[in-house]
Amino acid sequence: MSLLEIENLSLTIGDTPILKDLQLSVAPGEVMGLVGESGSGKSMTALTTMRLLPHAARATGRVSFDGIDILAATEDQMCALRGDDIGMVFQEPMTALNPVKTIGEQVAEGIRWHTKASRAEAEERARKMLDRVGLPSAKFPLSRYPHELSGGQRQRVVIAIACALKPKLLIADEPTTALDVVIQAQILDLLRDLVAESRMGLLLISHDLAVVTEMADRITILRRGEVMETGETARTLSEQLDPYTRQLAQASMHVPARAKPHATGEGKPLLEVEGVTRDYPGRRIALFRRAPDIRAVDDVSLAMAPGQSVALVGRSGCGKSTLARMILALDRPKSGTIRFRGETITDKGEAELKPARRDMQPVFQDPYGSFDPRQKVEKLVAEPLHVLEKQPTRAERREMVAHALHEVGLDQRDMDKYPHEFSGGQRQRLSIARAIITRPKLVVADEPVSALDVSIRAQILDLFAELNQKLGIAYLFITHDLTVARAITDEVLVMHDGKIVERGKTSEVLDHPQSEAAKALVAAAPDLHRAIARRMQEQG
Amino acid sequence: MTMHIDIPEETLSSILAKAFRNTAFVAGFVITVLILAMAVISYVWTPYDVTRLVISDKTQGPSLAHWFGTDHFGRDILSMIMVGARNSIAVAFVAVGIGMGVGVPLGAFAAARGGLVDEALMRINDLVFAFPALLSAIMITAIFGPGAVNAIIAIGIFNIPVFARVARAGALAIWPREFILAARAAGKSSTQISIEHVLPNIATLLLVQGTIQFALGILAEAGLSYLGLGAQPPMPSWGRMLFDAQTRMVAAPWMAIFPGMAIVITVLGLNLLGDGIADILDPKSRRQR
Amino acid sequence: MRLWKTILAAAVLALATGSPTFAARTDLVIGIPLEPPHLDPTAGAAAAIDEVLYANVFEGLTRIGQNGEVLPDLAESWTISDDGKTYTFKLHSGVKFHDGADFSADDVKFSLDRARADNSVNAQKALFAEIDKVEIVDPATVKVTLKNPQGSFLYNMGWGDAVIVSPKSADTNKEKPVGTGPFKFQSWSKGSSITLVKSDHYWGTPASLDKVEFRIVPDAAAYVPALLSGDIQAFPFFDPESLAQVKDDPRFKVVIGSTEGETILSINNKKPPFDKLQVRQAISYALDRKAIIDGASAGLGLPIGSHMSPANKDYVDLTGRYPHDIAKAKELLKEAGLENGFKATLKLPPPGYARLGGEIIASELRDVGINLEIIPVEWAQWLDQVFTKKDYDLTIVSHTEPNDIDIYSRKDYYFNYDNPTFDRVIADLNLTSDEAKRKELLAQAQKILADDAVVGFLYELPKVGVWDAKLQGLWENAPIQANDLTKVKWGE
Amino acid sequence: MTAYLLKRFAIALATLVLASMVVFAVLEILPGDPARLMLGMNASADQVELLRNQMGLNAPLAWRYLHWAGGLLSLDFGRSYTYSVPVLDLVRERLAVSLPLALIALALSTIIAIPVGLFSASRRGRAGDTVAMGAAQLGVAVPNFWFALMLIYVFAVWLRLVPAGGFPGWGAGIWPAAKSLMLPAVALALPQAAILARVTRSALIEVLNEDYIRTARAKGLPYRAVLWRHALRNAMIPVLTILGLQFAFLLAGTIIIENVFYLPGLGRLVFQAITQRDLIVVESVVMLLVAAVIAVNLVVDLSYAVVDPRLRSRQ
Repeated sequence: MSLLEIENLSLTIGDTPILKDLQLSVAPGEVMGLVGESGSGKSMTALTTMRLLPHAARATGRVSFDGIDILAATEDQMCALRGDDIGMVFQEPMTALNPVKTIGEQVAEGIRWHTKASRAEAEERARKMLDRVGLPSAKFPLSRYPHELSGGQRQRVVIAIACALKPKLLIADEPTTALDVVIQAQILDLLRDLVAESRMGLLLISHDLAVVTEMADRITILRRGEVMETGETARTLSEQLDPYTRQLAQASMHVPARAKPHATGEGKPLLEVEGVTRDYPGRRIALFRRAPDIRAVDDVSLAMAPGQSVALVGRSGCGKSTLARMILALDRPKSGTIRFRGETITDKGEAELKPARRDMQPVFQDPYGSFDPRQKVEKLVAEPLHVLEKQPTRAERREMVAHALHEVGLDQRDMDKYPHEFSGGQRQRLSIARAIITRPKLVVADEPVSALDVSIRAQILDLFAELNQKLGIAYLFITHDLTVARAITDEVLVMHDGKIVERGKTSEVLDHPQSEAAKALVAAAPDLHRAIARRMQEQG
Repeated sequence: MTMHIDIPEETLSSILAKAFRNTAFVAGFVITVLILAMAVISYVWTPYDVTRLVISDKTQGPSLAHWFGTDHFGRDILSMIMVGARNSIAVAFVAVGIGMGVGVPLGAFAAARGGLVDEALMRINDLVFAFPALLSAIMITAIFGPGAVNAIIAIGIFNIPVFARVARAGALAIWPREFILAARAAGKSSTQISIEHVLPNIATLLLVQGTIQFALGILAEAGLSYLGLGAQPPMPSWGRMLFDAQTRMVAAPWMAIFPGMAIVITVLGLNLLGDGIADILDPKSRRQR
Repeated sequence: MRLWKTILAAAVLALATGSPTFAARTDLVIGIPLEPPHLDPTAGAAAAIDEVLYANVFEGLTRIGQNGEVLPDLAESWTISDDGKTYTFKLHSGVKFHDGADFSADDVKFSLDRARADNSVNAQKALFAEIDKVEIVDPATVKVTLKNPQGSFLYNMGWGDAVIVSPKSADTNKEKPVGTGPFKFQSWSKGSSITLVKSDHYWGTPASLDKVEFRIVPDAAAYVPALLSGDIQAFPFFDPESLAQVKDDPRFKVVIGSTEGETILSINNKKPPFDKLQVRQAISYALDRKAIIDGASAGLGLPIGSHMSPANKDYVDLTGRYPHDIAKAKELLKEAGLENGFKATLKLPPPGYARLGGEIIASELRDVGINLEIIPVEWAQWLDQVFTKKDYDLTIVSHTEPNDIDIYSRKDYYFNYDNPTFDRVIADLNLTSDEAKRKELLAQAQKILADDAVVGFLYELPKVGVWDAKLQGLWENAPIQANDLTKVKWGE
Repeated sequence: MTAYLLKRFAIALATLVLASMVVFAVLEILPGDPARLMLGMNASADQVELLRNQMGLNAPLAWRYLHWAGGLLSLDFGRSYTYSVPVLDLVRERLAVSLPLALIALALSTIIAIPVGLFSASRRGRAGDTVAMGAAQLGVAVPNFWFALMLIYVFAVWLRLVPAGGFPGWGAGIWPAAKSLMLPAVALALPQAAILARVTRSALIEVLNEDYIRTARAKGLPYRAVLWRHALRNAMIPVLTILGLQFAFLLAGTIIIENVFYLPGLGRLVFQAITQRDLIVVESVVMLLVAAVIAVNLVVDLSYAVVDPRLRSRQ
């Protein structure tokens, strides 16, 4: 009899349907992967199991855990289960811990609550648990506060809380999505060890097919609240019986068709960056003493030719975004110069920067945050025209916007709509339309697709490739996702702790990295091909 | 104090639909419109002329002739409440205008500029907040003489730091957003960005704070005119009516009850309106109290 | 549930017993509107000083009784020389100051010389102007010689500003008043109350009250609740407008008396258009005294036609001179070339008669085309702007000093009124002490003021006294600003 | 931590000095001459001049400011023109009324508001919440002097439970003095409690939506334990801010209530001093109140650090 059995579970919140006849089961010691795009209802499945649903939620069907009917259980029964027999780990480590309580208190609290242990005893067990999750007492005493820890370290504390009482079932809802690639690998290893050590059942929820393939024995594909397919991980993903599974798998491995890179023959380099450094003041630790400055970008030099497509990869916090902002003249370096199309831009005032700005535009990560919700698309996409010498008339402006919308595959009539009337993918297209309206020579894209679902991501990458061909726009892609770099760029620069540690042809660097940092990055980055191959050997 | 602003994603029509289902908004809207109508009508018509003193029918109880009864000079209390409404609303409205007109640009500018300018503005804000509002209003009206205009200035001054603080907090939550970076990349200056992008996004917050300060303005004006420092006779004011009613509470309770109710209902209406707007337009924003 | 009931009952009982008990009482709490700036009657004009201390703590050679009559006080008896210039006072013996110092003729000489000295800060210095010299005949006899005979000298010696102080305590009287009266000063908590207690060795008939507290209650609104809740047992100067709340309550006695207060609409006689007689007369015609009395003083107080209180024996009724006649007023304005009226300001000091009267008068004058802008002012601003700088058009004030018709003859007085014939009448008045002659001169003075319509004469400020029904001995009238408690006691 | 402390202290001091200059300047242009007021109607011009010199009113401006400011530091506020008594004694007497009144009102307001805020936050949207918030909405709308009037006529005049006003002084015993402060404290506490309840509720609702609340529930804690152990402390900061503002208001903003109950408090002292143009009293008391407000803000700032460790280490 498996540990967790969910049969034809249907869930509605208010009057919107979330789940329809969901089937799912997790056996002791088994890792069940639950995969689906945003809005597929995967998190709601977990919350139903934990009975942590909002007031307006109505669930029907059967959810039984270890023989107990969850849907019919009383709140007190659920309180006894939660934290003791069922542990849960959440997506956002930065806000998952109570900022005003020490990590020791928050781990010990669950123990004392369930086992009525004394304070000293609970703290002793909390100490052991923190060591177990890789937070040694030397550096991480019980008295530390959450804000003194990094994202990865906080996720370890959350895991310690969830597993403190050796639960039978552990539910992990997107545990590593918000983390850096290298840290993600470490957290996944920790989860795998904990599950194996006490034969826990693990329900791993993620939108990243590669991560689930590496971890899960069996897999369930979810789309709009309905189960598309379920079965052995390797077999399901290699046979791809269900069309949605096939579409999902192929989108994850999609590489846009790119003709020969658009050679312009113009000898002059488009962008030259020489010896650029940027410091941030350290935190003040005493009245007049301040922690030493943090060097975000350390003596970086690089060059880009017109029409070239370059990727800037590295772990989060390695300084790639800071460098991008300085190139876009939105931030000033402490030292070093940046020349764009022969003009140095690091010493110019805002007015003198206008010509340079005309030829370089940004594309941002968060489709919801990169547009002012109070204005219509026409005004938003036309915003960069502000930089032109001769301001176009209203009619000319509308014509240029229409043209840009058409180039990114959107309809002219969308000009009079508000941003919130578009999906995430469409908004990213609007973002690109805004970037290309002034026919710039360089587009700096900071994590352009990392917030998108797999299937939409592929379309956007195609769009970038197409525009590079047609308009000869050079790209500087900032990303932590090697598959994106591999898919869309010719050159790659690997950054680590503010320095560029390796550069070269994308395929060469990513297939056999030389520098330590590049090696760690490539090893840690989840790759669906590799994961399926390895899973095939194990499951024969 | 950082402000969590999750910008709403609705079209105008959906907002209006939601508005008329929100009880607080509807109640507040109806009350405020009624009071405004009463004040406007009073310019054209009131049951009796508030300037005529008819000592003969002094302190009469509510009757068919005088719905709310008469005061110690025989004037009709309903008419005086109508004209008094004009005075209270005018004082509170202009005071909020001053507060917003001066406070919001200051706050937005401080948030945009940051650094020393921000620090300086905050210190001035602390200074003005340090002065007890009512006491300073009394000093101002004592120096420049009582009267509606001085009451407006006295109340207005203390609205400025409130709006400066709200505008600054709101703007600080908007500046790090990515669409601001995009605007900077389009070469727009910080003032252009403040006007085009920042202000529209904190408009709801300011509107809500505006209704609250409007309500507090009504109370402050009543307080000042209770002490005899607000609008001077023959212009009636609610606070003054309460003061006159005090010595005649036992013999003529209606003289205190009706003006008191007028103040309560107006302030209640404005606060409900503020709550309603906040719930509809900016559900998650934490309103400054 | 039962437990709750007992707790609640106990709480209510505890609160109730806390309220004042009604055994035969010897203590009294009196409410007064204004707090005295200090406690030395010889160094300040504020009426509040006399209201607390006159006759209670300090005594003069003579004392003014309830109906304005001059009574012997520290001076047992006196003889006046034939030419009316020399007064010989026989003093009581065995009188002591509250600090134990003996009272003798030296104290009388000291007090009179101190009041009339050049650097004296006495507010009524004019009272002592006629004194030539003060001689000590023997410890119990003092001879005072005047420059010219002065009919009102004995009356003047009865003013609060003329009380006898001891040289030892004169300088500290502002804080710790030391007098010879039946009560002595106990404590003063600023802004709240002043407490007097019975003096143990008083030369006259001792007071029947042991302890008296003067509670300062500036806001008329608080009078009624204080009375009703028994906090305060007496308000000698109650607010007429609040009378309706207490007059039918058996627990209280309402006593309407008269005062020397002439409530007037003062006019700045030099400032156009008020310099024209017709304009001033038009104003007097426009005033409806009855409506003002009903509206501002709850119908209490007698209308007056000139600057004399009806309670005064020399009063001449001139109220008929300007009956309420709007047509006549408009006609007069037309004569003065102002048929479509004019604008002016009306500055109002804090008291109720001014603030309420002001609104009524503004409405009445508006009927004849005179539009008044009401400007409320505090006493400090009134004294500065109106009284000293004469920067005003119209104002309302009640002159409560007794026998003060001579103020219209004073040089830079705030009326800006200058009438030689009137001045001559006043000068003669000061020189004669023959009663009949004085009465005839006073009538003449009153007629001139009425004919010149120097100010708008409104009504005599009534003394509205409200106190506990069981309380006896409080004054009915207020011929001077005082609360004489020497005869006050709790009857049954 | 010390950096945070010293920075706040330096700012407080700067604000205080700036405030003292503003107060002195404002009062210099106040019309009306105190000397004339003291001597009354009939005193002659030279007598008034004599008194002005005695009181030092004719000294040069800068000298008087420095003299006054210097005095403030050594608690010698100078002598009141009207009462001719050291201002310090006057203020101490009045503080014996205003301070306890403010504290009782604040305590009353807090005792009522926090539980109500907690109750309606935990029952968000349900009947209890709408009723509580409806009452709070009404509480905010009632002018406190009107409410005071009603209280007097019910409790003092009709039921005769408590005195209708006046202050017998602490000398007359704790109970009678406290009783006389009861009604004024309730009249002051009502609007403040209404505001505080609304703030507590919205702060709590904000916190209850945070992720760490979900973590705590996932730990197995029942709803009540989550509310008390995790939610309340995090909601403290906005509540503390409002408490700080309220105490500052209660100290100085009670003029009207002091008038209605004729309490000899600080507010009325200043109000009468303004009407009697007693500059020294007005200047000193306003400075005292400003200093009190700044001190209260400093205490509130420090309490933030106690409640929220993130502030302790932050620059």
